Amino acid sequence: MLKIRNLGVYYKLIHAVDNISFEVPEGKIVTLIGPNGAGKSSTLKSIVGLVPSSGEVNFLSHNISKEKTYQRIKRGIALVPEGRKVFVNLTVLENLRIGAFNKLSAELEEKYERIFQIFPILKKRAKQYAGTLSGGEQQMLALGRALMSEPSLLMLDEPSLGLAPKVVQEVFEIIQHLNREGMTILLVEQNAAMALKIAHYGYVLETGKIVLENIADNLLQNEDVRKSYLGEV
Amino acid sequence: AQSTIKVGVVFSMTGPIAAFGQSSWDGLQVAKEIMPTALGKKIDLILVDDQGDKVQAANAVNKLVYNNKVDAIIGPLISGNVMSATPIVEKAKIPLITPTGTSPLLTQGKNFISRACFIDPFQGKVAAIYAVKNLHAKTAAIVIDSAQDYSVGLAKFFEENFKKLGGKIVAKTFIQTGESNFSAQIAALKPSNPQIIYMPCYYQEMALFARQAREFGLKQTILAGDGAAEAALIKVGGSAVNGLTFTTGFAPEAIKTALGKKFEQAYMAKYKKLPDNFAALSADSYFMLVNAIDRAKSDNPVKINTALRETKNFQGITGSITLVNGDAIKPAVIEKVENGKFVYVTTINP
Amino acid sequence: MSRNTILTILSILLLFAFLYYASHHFNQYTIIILNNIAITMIFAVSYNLINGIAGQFSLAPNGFAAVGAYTAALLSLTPAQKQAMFIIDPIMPILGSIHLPFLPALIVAGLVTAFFGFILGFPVFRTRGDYLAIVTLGFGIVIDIIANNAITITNGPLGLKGISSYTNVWWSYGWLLFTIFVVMSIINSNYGRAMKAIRDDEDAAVAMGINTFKMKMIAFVVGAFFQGVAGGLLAHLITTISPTLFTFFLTFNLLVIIVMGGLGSITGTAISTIVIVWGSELLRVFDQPMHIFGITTPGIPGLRMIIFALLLIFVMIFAREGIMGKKEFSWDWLFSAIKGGRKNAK
Amino acid sequence: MLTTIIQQLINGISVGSLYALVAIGYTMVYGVLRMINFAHGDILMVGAYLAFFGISAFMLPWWVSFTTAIILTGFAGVLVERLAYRPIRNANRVSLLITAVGVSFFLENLFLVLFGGVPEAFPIAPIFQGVLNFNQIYLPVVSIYTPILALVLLYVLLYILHHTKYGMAMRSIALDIDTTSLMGINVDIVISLVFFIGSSLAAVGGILWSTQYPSINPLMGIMPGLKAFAAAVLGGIGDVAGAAIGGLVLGISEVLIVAFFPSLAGYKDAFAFLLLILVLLFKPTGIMGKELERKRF
Amino acid sequence: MQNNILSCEHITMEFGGLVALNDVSLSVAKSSITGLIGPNGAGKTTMFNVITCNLKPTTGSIIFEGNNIAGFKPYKIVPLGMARTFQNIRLFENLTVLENIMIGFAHKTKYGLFDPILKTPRFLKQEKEIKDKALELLEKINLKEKAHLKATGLSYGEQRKVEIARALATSPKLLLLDEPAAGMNPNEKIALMYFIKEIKDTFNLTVFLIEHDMKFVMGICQKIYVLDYGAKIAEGTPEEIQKDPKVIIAYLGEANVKN
Ligand SMILES: Nc1ncnc2c1ncn2[C@@H]1O[C@H](COP(=O)(O)OP(=O)(O)OP(=O)(O)O)[C@@H](O)[C@H]1O
Ligand SMILES: Nc1ncnc2c1ncn2[C@@H]1O[C@H](COP(=O)(O)OP(=O)(O)OP(=O)(O)O)[C@@H](O)[C@H]1O
Ligand SMILES: CC(C)C[C@H](N)C(=O)O
Ligand SMILES: [Mg+2]
Ligand SMILES: [Mg+2]
Repeated sequence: MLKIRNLGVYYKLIHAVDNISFEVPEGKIVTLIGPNGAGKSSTLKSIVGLVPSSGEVNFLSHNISKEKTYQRIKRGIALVPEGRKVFVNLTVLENLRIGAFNKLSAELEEKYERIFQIFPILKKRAKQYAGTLSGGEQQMLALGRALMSEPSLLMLDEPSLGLAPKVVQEVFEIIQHLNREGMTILLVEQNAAMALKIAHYGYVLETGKIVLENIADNLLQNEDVRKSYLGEV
Repeated sequence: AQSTIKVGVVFSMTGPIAAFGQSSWDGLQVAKEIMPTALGKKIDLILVDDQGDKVQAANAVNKLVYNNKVDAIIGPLISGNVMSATPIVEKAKIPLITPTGTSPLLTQGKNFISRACFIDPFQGKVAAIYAVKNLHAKTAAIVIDSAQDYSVGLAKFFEENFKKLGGKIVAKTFIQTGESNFSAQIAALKPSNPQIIYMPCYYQEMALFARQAREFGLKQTILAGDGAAEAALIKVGGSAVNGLTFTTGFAPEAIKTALGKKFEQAYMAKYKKLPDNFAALSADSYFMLVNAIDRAKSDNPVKINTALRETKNFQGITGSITLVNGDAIKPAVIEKVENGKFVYVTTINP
Repeated sequence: MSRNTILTILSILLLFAFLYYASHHFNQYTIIILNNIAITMIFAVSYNLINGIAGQFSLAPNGFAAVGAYTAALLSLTPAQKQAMFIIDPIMPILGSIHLPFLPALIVAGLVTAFFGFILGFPVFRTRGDYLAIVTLGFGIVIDIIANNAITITNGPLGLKGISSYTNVWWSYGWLLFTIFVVMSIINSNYGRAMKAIRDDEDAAVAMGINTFKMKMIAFVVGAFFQGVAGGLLAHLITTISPTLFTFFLTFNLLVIIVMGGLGSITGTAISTIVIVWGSELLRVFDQPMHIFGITTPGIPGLRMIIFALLLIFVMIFAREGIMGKKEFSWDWLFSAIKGGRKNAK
Repeated sequence: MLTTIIQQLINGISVGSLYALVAIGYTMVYGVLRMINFAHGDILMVGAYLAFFGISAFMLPWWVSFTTAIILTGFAGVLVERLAYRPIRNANRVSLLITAVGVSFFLENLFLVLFGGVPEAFPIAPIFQGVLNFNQIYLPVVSIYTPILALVLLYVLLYILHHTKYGMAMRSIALDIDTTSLMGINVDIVISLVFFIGSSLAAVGGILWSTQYPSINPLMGIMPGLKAFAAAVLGGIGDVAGAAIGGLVLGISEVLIVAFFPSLAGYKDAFAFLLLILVLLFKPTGIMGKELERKRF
Repeated sequence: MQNNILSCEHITMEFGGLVALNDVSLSVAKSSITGLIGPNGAGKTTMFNVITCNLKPTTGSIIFEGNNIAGFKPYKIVPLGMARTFQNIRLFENLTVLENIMIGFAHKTKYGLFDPILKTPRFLKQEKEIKDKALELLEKINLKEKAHLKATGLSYGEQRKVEIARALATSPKLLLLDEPAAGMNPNEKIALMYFIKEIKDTFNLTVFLIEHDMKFVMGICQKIYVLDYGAKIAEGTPEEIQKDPKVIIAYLGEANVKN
């Protein structure tokens, strides 16, 4: 579904992502793990065109590398950005509404209901400003907002960051659930153990390069990965 | 020693009194076409815009004196700007002639300042006499532009003379160059119900004030000074300025000299309209300067200045001009707006 | 004495030698520009202390300049001059009789302005960011209006004329060196570090035990002092002051200078002051008749400003960090650059 | 006495709603881009000139001329954003401010060079002509239209902002441009829309302003721009309703000061800013304003 | 209780209508490492802000070394011996690593504004002292080579260390850390744990920290407080907390509890 060829991201002098290539097959969960500053977020951002990049991004057999962000989103990609980034000055409902900006308003009600089924707490908070939600609630809202556009590819950037253990658990369960319903997922995580547990396939990114890739279960068993990312000494 | 004679020109080409500058520049160019040389040398006019602002006027004069090294300066047009230019030319010993700066203070104690126009004590007196004798006014309100030396001074001279003639000032209110909403001042004037309103200001504020005054039911005659003598007054003021009467230095109807006739023709040919106060006085300044240079037989600024200040019975456009301490003793003209046109009323001699 | 101190002293001597030469051989107009550069630089360097170093987006310099200019001018004018000038209303008696020589007048101007800065600091530093900008902008406007209306003090819109032209290159460059020295000393001390910390993250600075209000106030008041002095110098350079001289345009020019030089860099400020002051002088050719390919175009008032505006927009688009960024010139840097250059040459 | 008070109040409301109209456009741009668009006053001038040319040079009927002027001014605003502001959208605030002032100088001087500094007389449209006189209380006809128009436009704007999806997009852009584009929103179009609306409002303001003070010149935008800015801040910059309130407060207080303390007349503009500073002291975000970006610990 | 360096008594904090902290009392024993956990939005950071006087509590008192400091100006807290880090790293971006640390010493400088201008011995001596001490501190955290780099040029983990070192420079007795391990991978977290333990001993500190990573909290803290909806729902040793059903329901979730 998503094919990346020779992707590179530069920030002035910093070479954040260095000619990487990888794929996300339809219906799978693929995870990208790696230490701080490896270039994970930069990779996701360049896929939706938020940062300038070199190389080729292919989505559903279209080369989308030259398109503007909103055009790529319209093709069915959604990104839940690092740090949630909900619109704190809009209400919960408005945040959801804006997630489906390009969809017909006729279908909105149904869509809200679907999100509320997944995250019942959002229904209770519907009229509240998103800025007044707790961190966990904001994370759910960010997810819900992304789902409103009914993406075929959902990309998540560290969804567990700063969340209480219980919420982390829930979020991962939801990701798995969405995947079972047919959604393709690209997951970036620091929490490598959790990510690899739910993923089908994984890539390890270090200082902008892919150093390792394999079936997720194999990575979980891999000696180096265990040492570097799973905290087992 | 140079091949041309450089004359700096400081006019307000932009800003709140841009119309003064435009008319003056038109007049000056015609004058130069009539007399392009002095002492057989070409005269070069170097125009610098003072934007109607005192500080810019000082900057402009500085530049002309020190950068362009001019031999003489024509302008600025309004008293406040002349005042701020004065120290510079006095120090550099360069003659300056203002076409229309009328404040008496301009030349007091100065050696390098001259003018082509009358001075405000006279203008104020003429206005007061006209108000009492012709308009039969016993009470007057004064509207003063506190940003202008000219306005403050002229208001004072009018007030003195008007009181001497038995009149009473029933209200005084202040505006400032650049303002456009006068409803508050008008409302403040209204209760005193003056017979006339004396407004020694410039055309822009005068026109807007007149409009608003009429809207709020003030129907009195507005009496003004030479700041009104500009076509833009009628353009902006429309019917509200009908009846506005003012003192000024020149009216085409009053032209008597040969030079005046020649100028009028050339001006008509070039611009298809009659010259106004600013065109005429600027041209006169130019002619006086050329005349002085010829008499001085030198382009040395100090010598030009001495000759200029000794001008006697020069037959200019606006009549015979004699300078005393740099001041011109000249008649005043009274004009009036009628049906969107300036109409000549009378000439009053000093 | 270290190498660097010697070099610094040498370059100052060089500057003075240049000024000596200039004051004897350059025409008055060029000298005025030289003075303008120094005065503008005093304004800009001290302005950079609050905007670039302490990171507070103040728009107050025009107000400060006005306070300084009026104070200095009123002190140095003779009582007779003042009596003659105040034609709308007579001058306030105390002000009318007071008369000081130039230097004391400048210092008092600086102190009075610093006091204004101090008082203003209380409301200003209750706000942050854009609101701070707005309050200080408001201050400038209020000062302008007071200058227009407090006629017994300022002579209103008529302004003050005939101020003695005391300012010469010695005064202005003397004050400039003093300003740079003081500002640099502050920057290179604990005060400067604290100010920069506030600029980068005010809350974190508080958490480090920094009294942010005090630090901002110091930057503001020191800046105000020098801006007052610069105002005084300016008044005695152009000899006529009126409220129109101290509009937002003055602040804006300084803002352009410090942004173009690099917010927070004194070196950059110095460079861009020269570029801007000299450059806008050069642009004046556009206001005059031009002779291009034998065709003479009439002088077009306004053309210069159009070009200035366009250049400005281009600079903002293409040189965002300014000439120097946040870096400063130093001898060490110069030497290593030369060495580096040599190495590359081989 | 009562007549005077009523008369002055009417004057105040009439000036105040003019300020309000201009302030609304001002605040809108700020609300979305967090940018003080110093060129807003000059856009107003452009609007007035366009309307003037429509009537005087092209002899169009007033309503054709006004509508064309309003639309064209809207596009002029879009063009300014496109050419000058967009390239530095991500730059620091100070650069944005400088660019805006640069645009302001550009417009002023461009018109100066093109049309000269001499003021033009603005033709007054027939519906705005005349003065009503109730018992010595004078009510110029424009002064009836201005507040009504201001109210209607305010309502329309609030509706757009809070009840349409484009309005929602405008509010979210204000917070975070990148994340807004992640919603599949063409941010550039939405920002253009903001500038279109804001500039058209300025044109409306410019036309009404010139009708009340029928002399137009290239520098005419400075004063209304400054006043509207003060009004916008007074009301809480970024808040549309606040801007309208700020405009009214400013207009009325200004007129009343001159009327009842004639000796303080010269200080009326200072009063606006003193009021503003005072309000900011006690409510650092203006009358209606909310705290903008608050950094959380 | 003499060996409590900090005790908060009946703290209530309201924002408008929202009660972020509701009558919370807790205390931190001298030389201990104490943890504060709880769901997102429970009020943990708010509690820290109250302790460091960034917020003035609606009611309640904060006793630091026997003095009630509630309502103090926040910058006055540092000289008393309290320092903090932030939930998101907040270094001074345009300063070098060294300068960042030097800022920590700022509140201790004793010279006036005229000293740097006149270059008095007092000024020169103190500046040298500050610089030396800052370098010494950098040496301790193995970052001396990077002293002259911009702070933003460091890796995330290094930035965390610099932030902590900056806080240490103020010579605190009590160090407050808000989610120090957030955004780190498991290895970095372990390294950080050792680092905190180490500085606690070398500088004779008391540490009070907020953290969501249970391995981290359980591995390092002697005592833990749990907040939920602004109220304290539990306190005790890591073992007690892990077993507390209220904590499991509100915070840990069944799946995270090892049996
Ligand atoms: N806007 C930016 N400007 C300059 N450098 C940047 C920018 N964003 C990221 N970088 C740098 O690019 C590199 C990769 O950053 P990125 O955010 O992609 O890493 P990451 O793998 O997501 O790390 P983390 O786990 O900390 O989120 C880092 O060195 C970072 O400092
Ligand atoms: N300044 C403030 N104004 C209004 N509400 C606030 C403010 N600060 C915090 N809150 C609210 O108080 C509650 C507690 O917030 P706090 O940041 O203390 O949570 P936390 O326990 O640190 O959560 P997390 O683990 O997500 O960081 C939240 O609902 C938050 O929205
Ligand atoms: C142009 C004129 C109205 C100038 C006026 N006489 C003055 O001295 O200011
Ligand atoms: Mg990341
Ligand atoms: Mg927190």
